[in-house]
Order: sequence, then C-alpha cells, then structure tokens
Amino acid sequence: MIHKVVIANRGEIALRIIRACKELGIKTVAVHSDVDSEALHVKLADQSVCIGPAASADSYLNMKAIISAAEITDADAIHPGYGFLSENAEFAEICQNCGLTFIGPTAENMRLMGDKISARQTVTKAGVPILPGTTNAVTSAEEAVRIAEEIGCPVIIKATAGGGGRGMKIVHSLTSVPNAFAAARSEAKAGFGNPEVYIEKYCERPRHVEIQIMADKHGNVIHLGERDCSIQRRHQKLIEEAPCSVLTDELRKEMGDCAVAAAKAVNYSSVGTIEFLLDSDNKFYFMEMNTRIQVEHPVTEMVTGIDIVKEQILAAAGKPLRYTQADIKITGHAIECRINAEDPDKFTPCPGKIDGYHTPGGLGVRVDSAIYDQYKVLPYYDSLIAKLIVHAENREEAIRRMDRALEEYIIEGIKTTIPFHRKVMNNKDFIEGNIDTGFLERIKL
Amino acid sequence: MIHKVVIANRGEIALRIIRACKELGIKTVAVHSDVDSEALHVKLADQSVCIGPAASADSYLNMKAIISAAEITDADAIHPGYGFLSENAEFAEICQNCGLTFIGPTAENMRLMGDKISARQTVTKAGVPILPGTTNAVTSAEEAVRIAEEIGCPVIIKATAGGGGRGMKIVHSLTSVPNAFAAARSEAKAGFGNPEVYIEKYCERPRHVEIQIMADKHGNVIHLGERDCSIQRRHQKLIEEAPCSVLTDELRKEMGDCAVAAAKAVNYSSVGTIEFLLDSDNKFYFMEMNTRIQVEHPVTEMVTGIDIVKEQILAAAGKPLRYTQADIKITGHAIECRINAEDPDKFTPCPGKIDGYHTPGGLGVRVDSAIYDQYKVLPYYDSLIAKLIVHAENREEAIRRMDRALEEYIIEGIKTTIPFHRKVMNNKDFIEGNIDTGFLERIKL
Amino acid sequence: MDIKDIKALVKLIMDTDISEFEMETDEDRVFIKRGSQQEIIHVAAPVTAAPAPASPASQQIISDAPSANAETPLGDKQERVTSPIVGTFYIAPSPESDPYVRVGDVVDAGQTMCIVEAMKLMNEIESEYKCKIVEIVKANAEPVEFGDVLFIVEKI
Amino acid sequence: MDIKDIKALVKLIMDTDISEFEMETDEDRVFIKRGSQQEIIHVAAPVTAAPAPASPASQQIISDAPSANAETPLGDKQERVTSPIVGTFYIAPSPESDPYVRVGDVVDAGQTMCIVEAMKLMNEIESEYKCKIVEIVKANAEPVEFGDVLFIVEKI
Repeated sequence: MIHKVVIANRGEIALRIIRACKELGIKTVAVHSDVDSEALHVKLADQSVCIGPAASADSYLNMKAIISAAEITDADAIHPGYGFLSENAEFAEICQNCGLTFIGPTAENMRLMGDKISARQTVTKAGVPILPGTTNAVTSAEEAVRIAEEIGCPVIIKATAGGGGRGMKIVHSLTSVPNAFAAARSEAKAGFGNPEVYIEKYCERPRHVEIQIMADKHGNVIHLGERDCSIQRRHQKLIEEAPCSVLTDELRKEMGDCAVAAAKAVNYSSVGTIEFLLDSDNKFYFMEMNTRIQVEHPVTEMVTGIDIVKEQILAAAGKPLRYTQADIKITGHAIECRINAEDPDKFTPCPGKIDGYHTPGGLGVRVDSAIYDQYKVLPYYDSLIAKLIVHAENREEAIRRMDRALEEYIIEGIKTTIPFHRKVMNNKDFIEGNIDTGFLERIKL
Repeated sequence: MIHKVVIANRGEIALRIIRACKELGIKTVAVHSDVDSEALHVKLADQSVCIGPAASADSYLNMKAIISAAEITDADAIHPGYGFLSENAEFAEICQNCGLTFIGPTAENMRLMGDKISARQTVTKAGVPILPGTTNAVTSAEEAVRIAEEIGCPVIIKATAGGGGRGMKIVHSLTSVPNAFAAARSEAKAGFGNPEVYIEKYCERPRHVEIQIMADKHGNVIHLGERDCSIQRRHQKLIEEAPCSVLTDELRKEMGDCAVAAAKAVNYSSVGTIEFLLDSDNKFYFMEMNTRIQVEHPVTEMVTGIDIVKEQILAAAGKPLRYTQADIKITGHAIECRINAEDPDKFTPCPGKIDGYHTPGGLGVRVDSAIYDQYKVLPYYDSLIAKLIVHAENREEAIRRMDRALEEYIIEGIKTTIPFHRKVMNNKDFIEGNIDTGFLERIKL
Repeated sequence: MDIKDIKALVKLIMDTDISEFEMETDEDRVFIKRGSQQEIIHVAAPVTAAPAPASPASQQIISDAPSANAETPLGDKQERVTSPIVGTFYIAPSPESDPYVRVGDVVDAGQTMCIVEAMKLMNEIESEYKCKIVEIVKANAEPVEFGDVLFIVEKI
Repeated sequence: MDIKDIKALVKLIMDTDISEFEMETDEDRVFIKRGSQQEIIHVAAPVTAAPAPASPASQQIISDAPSANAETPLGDKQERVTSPIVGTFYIAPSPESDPYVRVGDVVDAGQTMCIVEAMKLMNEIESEYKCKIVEIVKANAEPVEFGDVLFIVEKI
C-alpha cells in the first residue's frame, strides 16, 4: 500500500486529494511555489515543500523539483491532480524510474490517448463511433478542401495537439476552408508548438456528454455513468450535471459499453473520462479521452456514492476495484457550478484578497474549495476558486437547491461568477433542459 | 398549498426550515428577540419581525407575539422547529383557531404522547413493548417500595412531565427507594411544576435507538429506519448515527412496525420519533415519542436521501406522502456531531464572539449551522452552534471522514466541543461500536 | 472613553512610530492604523462576512423600521415611545372617530396615546408621564414590531 | 485602563525594540504594532481563519526552516545564500573528504560552497562573489527547499 503521497498540484484539487488520503490513512506532502505558502493545501497537508517561484514552469511544472520533494520527504507516490503534469507521459515515466508510484495511467496510455489522431485510430478499432473526418493530419489547404467536400459542411478544423478550444475553426462553406485551415494551423503552432490540424464533421447543437470510467491493474474496467457538460463558454466547462436528462438507460448502457471498450483497448488502469458529442438525434461520437481525474468528477460521486479519488489511489496501489458494473446505481441528480474569480459578465479574471467569506450549508450541498477569508487569490494561476455541488432527488429540486446555495454563498472582496450561475439556474431553457454546447452563445441570460 | 411560513425558532433549525421553504418556493418570516437581530435566520428569511426582548419567555415562547407576527406579515403557517413551542399543544390549538397551519401534529397528538403515562397506555394498546413498571403516577413512598419489589431492582424513578434527565433517579436496592422517590418528586416539582413520578425497570447498558416516522393527513404512515443516539452526557445527546450497527434487518422491521403502529394508534399526521431502549439482548422497550422534528434528523436524511423537513411541510399542507415503505432504502452510514459552544472537557457554556471561522468541505460532509465569522454566540439560548454531519459507504469510513472534517473545522474566539468529538472518533470502543448510553460515564477519553 | 480621551490617544500615537493600535474595553473598542493601506476594512469584515447582502430587498418591509427611527437624533427632554408588543398601530379607536392624539397635543400620564392591535385584541398604549407629542412616527394601521418607535414626545 | 496607563505603556515600549505588543485582561485588550511591515498582521488573519492550527506539528518538519532564518537579522555587508533548488544539502563532496567551506573561510567568486543533491545529481552551488562565511545554516545531509538559506556570508 502507498504510505506517503506528494500532491503535485494546488487549489481545490490538491485539497480533494489530501482529504481522500487522510480518510485512507495515507500521509500527504504539499508542494508549492513560494507565493503559495499561505495556500490551504499547504496548511492541511502533513508536510509541505517549497519547490520554486510563482511561475508554474519553475514550480508546479518543475518535474525535477517535484521528484526531489518526494525524495527528501521519503514519499512513495505522486498524485498529479488535473492540469499541470497530470497528462505528461514523460513525468509518469520519470516517477516510475525513480521508484515512485504515479497515481494515474501509464505513460503509454497517455501517449496513445493524448494524441487525438492515435486516439481516434485506437477507439475506432474498439468499435467506438467517431465523427466522420480525417484520422491523419491534413497538410495542405487543397487536401483540406477536398476532405471538407467529402464530409460535407459544416466541418471543424482542430489542432492534433490541441484542447480547450484553441486552434479550432468551424467552417460552413468550402470557399472559406483555406483561410480557416491556415488560421487553425498558426493558432495550433502558437498554442501547442505543433501546427498539425485535422478535419471532422461538425454537428449542430450537440451536447457534451462524457462517461466516467474506473479501471484497475487487474483488467477490471467499469463506468460510473455520464456527465452532461454542455454549459460551456469558449469550450470551457462552467456547469456540469449528472445524469444527462436526455439519456435513456439503453443509451447510457450503449455509451458506457463503448467507453469501457475504449479503455480496455489500451489496457487502461486508472480513472479516466471518455468525452462524446451527443447530437440531437441521440447519435454519439467519440471526441477524446482525458487520462486523469477531472474537475467535474464530484457530480458523479454524488449520484453514485463512490469516492472516485480514493478508488484512483487504491487502483494505483494495485488494489482491485471494490465495485462491479452491477454495483453502480445512479441516484437522484447532481449539479456542479464552477465558481471562478472572474467578472460575472465579461469573465475577465479578478484576482485579489477575499474579505468576507461564508459557505452555504444544509442538505445536499457540497463545497470543494481551497479559499478562506482574507486569502489572496493569486494572478499566476487558474481562476477556479470553488466548486459548488448539489445533490437532490431530481433535476428540478437540484436546480432549486443550487439556486438557494448560490444565494447563501458569500465571497466578498473579489468578483466571482456566482451571479452568472444564479442567472443560469433561473433560466427557462436551462430549467427545461434545453441545453447544448451552444447554450451560452445562443441564450441571453 | 402553504404560501408564507413564520418560523417560530432560531439558530440552525430556523435556517434548516428556511432552506426547505426556499427550495419549495414558500416565503419565510423570521421572528426574533431584539438581541437576535444579527442572527443568520433573520438575514436569510424573506422578512423578519422582532417579537420581544432576549428572554425566551417574552420572545420565542411568546405565543401572542408570534401569532401577531404571522398576522402582520400575512403568513398562513407556522413552523415551531424543536424546543420552544414545538410540543406545546395549546400553541398548536391557537394557531388552528387563528386559521394558521401549524406545521406539526395535532394538539390531541401532543397531549396524548406528551404525557408519558398516557403515552405508555396508548402504545401498550397498540402492542408496543414497554419497560415493566407503573403506568400511573406513584403517590407514596410505600407504594414505590412495593412496586420496586414487584419489578425487581434496578428500577428508575421518572417525572411524568419530565424529560432530559431531570427528575430521574436510578435505584439499585429497595432500602434506598424512599429517599430516591422523595428526591425525584421534588426535582420534578422544581423542574416541571408537577411532582408526579412513575417507576419502571432500569436496564443496564442499553442503547438509545429511535425510529423516525413520517405520516400524512391521509392515514399513510411509514418509518425511515433508526438512529442510534447512545452517545449522551447527562441524558443529552451529543453524537447520533444511522443505521445502528447492531440492528438486523429483521429487528429494524420489527421496531419500525411497532413505531408505525404507535403512530397509527393516535392518527399521527406529521413527522415524529419513537424512542426505544435497546438492551444487550436486542430486546427493545418504548421510552417516549417526540412529536416534532428532531435535532438529529439529518443522519436519517443522509442515509435515506429524503428531505424530512420538506415532507413535514408538505404533509401539513395536506399533501400525501411521496413515498411508500417500499421506497425507503438505507444507503451507507451517517454520523452527526453536535458542536456546542462549551468547554470540551467541563462542558461549561462558552458564549462569545466568533473570531475566525472556516467550515469543512468535500465529499459526504454537511454543515448545519447558523453561525458566521464575527457572530456573537449569545448566553441567553442553547449552546448548540453547529451540526457536523458526514455520510460514507460504511461506519468505519464515516468515522474517518468525520475526524478529518472535525480537523478542518475552525471556530476561533470561543471554546467548542470539537476536541471532544475528535477524541470520540479516535476512541477504540467507539470505533468498534461498543457503545451504550453509559459510554461517556464509563469511558476515559 | 470620550472624544477628549481619543484626541489625547491619537496625539500620543502620532508622536511615535506605532503603525497599529487596538484597544478593547467592555464599553468600547478602538482601532488606529497609520499609513495608507486598505486594511481598515479588516475591521468591517464581520459585517460583510455575514450573508446580509444575500437577501437585502426582502428585509426592508418590516425590519428596517426600528433601526431607522432609533437613529434619528433627539432634542433634550425628548423621549421615544416604543411599542411593547407586535401588532397593528391605530391612532384612533375607530376609522370614524377622532385620533387619540395629534402632534402638539399635551397628554397626561396614563392617557391613551394609541392602540396596538394583536390577535384581535385592542391594546391601549398609555403615556407613562405628562408630555407633548412631537412626532407620530407610525402611520395609522401600520404593522409594528416589538420596540418600534411610535411617538417622539417631549417631557413636561 | 485609562489614557494615563496607555501613555505609560506606549512610552515603555518606545524605549525598546519591541515591534508588537498585545495584552488582554478581563476588562480590556490592547494591541500595539510598530514599524511598517504589514506582513505579520496579514498572516495573522488567515492563520485563524484557515485550518492552519489543525495540523501544526506536522508543518515544522520541512516548512518552518526558511521563514525561520529568513527572519534572523543581518549585519551590514552580510548576505544570505539561498538554495536555488529542492534537494539534499552536502557540505563536502563525500563523507570522507573535507568540507568545501568552513565558517571564517574566504571564498572567491565561482568557488564551490556546497552541493545540493536532487535526483541523484550533485549540483555544485558556487559563490557569486568573493565573501567570508559567517554561518553555515544547514546541517550536512539536511533536506532543503527552494529558497532555504544555506549560508550567511559577508561580502568582501
């Protein structure tokens, strides 16, 4: 079993991991940049090590410093959280070479699934439907036009190394393909140092529906049902819920089986997420796999009652899953609102000192946050400061509960997106479940 | 349906009711004493009315003022919470006469079940086992001795009007009966203005196990399983959990059926609790019925997923229960710690200003509290300042989760019982489930 | 601690390199901070920390009344007459009849000034001393809370 | 405690190098802070608000080190040499051999002062300027964090 874990992350996810470790009786080491010495994960961990200056590249992305921190604290495992080094295959390898358990999938898993093109090839073999499009990088504008013609507009041009919206171009007519192609390539180059792009069918008004999977080192793979993450702004998820209100049990089983098949195809051995597009005809297409714990994992924990982070740690320690697919039951409805230190209208980041803090409470309300009164939200890092999660018997009650919890949540001194979330919770279309990834562009809140 | 509720209470239960009302779309009116104008229930309610000075007798127990508050705010219902007027039959009657829905049972229910002797007679008819003892008041020391001889020592002498330990005397030998009898009577007189006492068998090392029942005005009565409230200090509950670790499904059904029978015997039409003593041979005896929502109701909400306060309001509004007995499933294990503003060793009240407040978060953690940073805990009222509730897959995990949540919970400026609760969570006997109502007197923490 | 003490205190501190000074007694609390930092809000924190902002609109209806006129400063010899109970304020025994008192009236001790109706009961509020009515704070038939100011009077 | 007492108290403190003074009795509480390093008070607020007290013991092991010697006052011309990386501090290339430097030694710019081992790599830490070793803060084979003070030196 694992004895001491270095948490190579910060913020709420670092806290989430510390909590899981404490409940498992595992010691924790927080690593932090010099400006993060007052951060809650540093205060709550059993030990802490300062690994570098504010810039992530020199601290939270500094593999050497993190490994050294593990060495000087005699830790035997590293949990990368999400973001930072969580999907860095090289880091996973270095951990292995240093005799440290990397709490996540293997480097091979990451390489295979991290690159979109190889991922598409892999899952296709496993019989998972993908959007019609290229599986290889498109090199010339001419080729791009030919492919677009083949597939039929609208098409979307995406960076192979990409993610989070950058280097994506939607094209509605063949004539505009060449420009879009060039633009996508330069964005991809700038964003990911790799200009390669590929083209696929663009489907209108799709939902972003993802399946949470859980696997161990003994070949067991199960899924914990889906999350609907359609409420996005510029491809950034803002609100997630489970279950997805349009999914039938049959469709859930079908998508779940596909997700499990995809995971098995790469001998996956940790928790992960298979992201699908679900179109208006309930046809689904594989988008990508996230080989890490995700920000929105709590909604699945609420409806399944399973502590996903604990299972991830136990799986990394070589323990077999404690659940079979038959054990998984979806109960009630859960919603998560990502509360960012941003202007609620313009979404411009608003770091600063929190002066007045009070969290909501009561039945079915969960707060995952690393902030506290008088804490300074730093400009160097992500603007996510809290995740407010509610669980209720059905979607309607969950929305009402979220609205009253948002009303109770007091964060003074900085601007937050709480007012934005309250608008969504009171929006007729959202309440009726008329949502898709275009919701926020389309709806005037 | 009910449109606006006056909450005739304060503190966390007032907040609990406000939250339920908000989620049901019902308006709320907080009533408060002049010293409570900064209280959270006043801030969170839609309206508030100051009904009197600090002394409870002139404010929270002032029926006239509370009814007037309902009149001037055009409220159509009153929720009494627990304590204060919650079990006052006269108040329930006045509400009725004033055309206000009293959210609770009928005055008749309260009268019948409020008096211990009539309660024992009633449930006996319904076939519920009671401890061998008198059903009528014992008037003379001679009679007391005779009865004690009949039943066999040890016996316990209790005030008919009593509760919470006052006017209770345990007697182990016949010779000491007369003195104990006299003492119990004078305590009863002093405590409840009524010297009547009765005598029953005293069982050693019993658990306090209570069944939550839920009824409507259409004759439907179901139970939501049990709570083990054995961790008590001077008959005051400090820690409650559900389910009770020694209850088998058969025993649960048996006790549940008895509780339902008792409720049906009085045409009960709200939520309530039947308290039993469970002895070491798993024989159970009726103790009393609480005709109100209880402090510890959240542990039952966590394991059943049912919002008991909402159901109570809906039942009062004449709606039929939304559940049948078959719908009730117990999932996982829940524990509640009552956090009081008291010295953790001597349990002496420590009112004062809270200076530094941070609540625990994460999976399976619920906080029901009406305090906030810089809030002044007043000396006039109950010392309960927060209920920390956790839910996990099993008792062991729940204890670990509670311990880490207690560790995260920061309340500075006043003394609280958090350190006491941490000691219990780390106590071998508690962890192994070796608990009974004598636990705290017996165990050196 | 009166203004003179404070004055002395401030002067005292200004002559030193003290950057922060805080003092608390049963009656009062003083916090002085020199130099230009926005920490002063640090003291206000309690107020903001509480969910007061959460439901502001709703609060007005009933609650602000007392504080409101409690604040209005009084001339000397002036007194506030507050409501001993929750109910509805009536200045006259019935809609038709004359008001019990008008501004400028002098009332004797024991004389009825108004009625506060609670649970259909008409509670006559009597003056405790001889005084002159300076202001009738509540409008006729207005709901009043415990402690609400009904009249401002001048003792005679 | 009246203004005179405070005066006396302040005078008393001014004649010392006390930077903060706090006193609490049943009746009153006084807090005095000198100079303009607002950090201390800043830290104070979070510490109470945040779960710091929750796990205090554990924090010592690694974390208190830097702050500790960061605070020790320096003579003029004295400088702190801090660790540029996380690792293990070694004062000598091997257990057998002599230490790179001893207290009192004068080292030239570019001269190796110690080794910080990270991931089995021996990173030689060189002096940036000519200086005299005043203090060797870390013990041999002691773990060091980024920014930990290794030496206190005197520029020459």
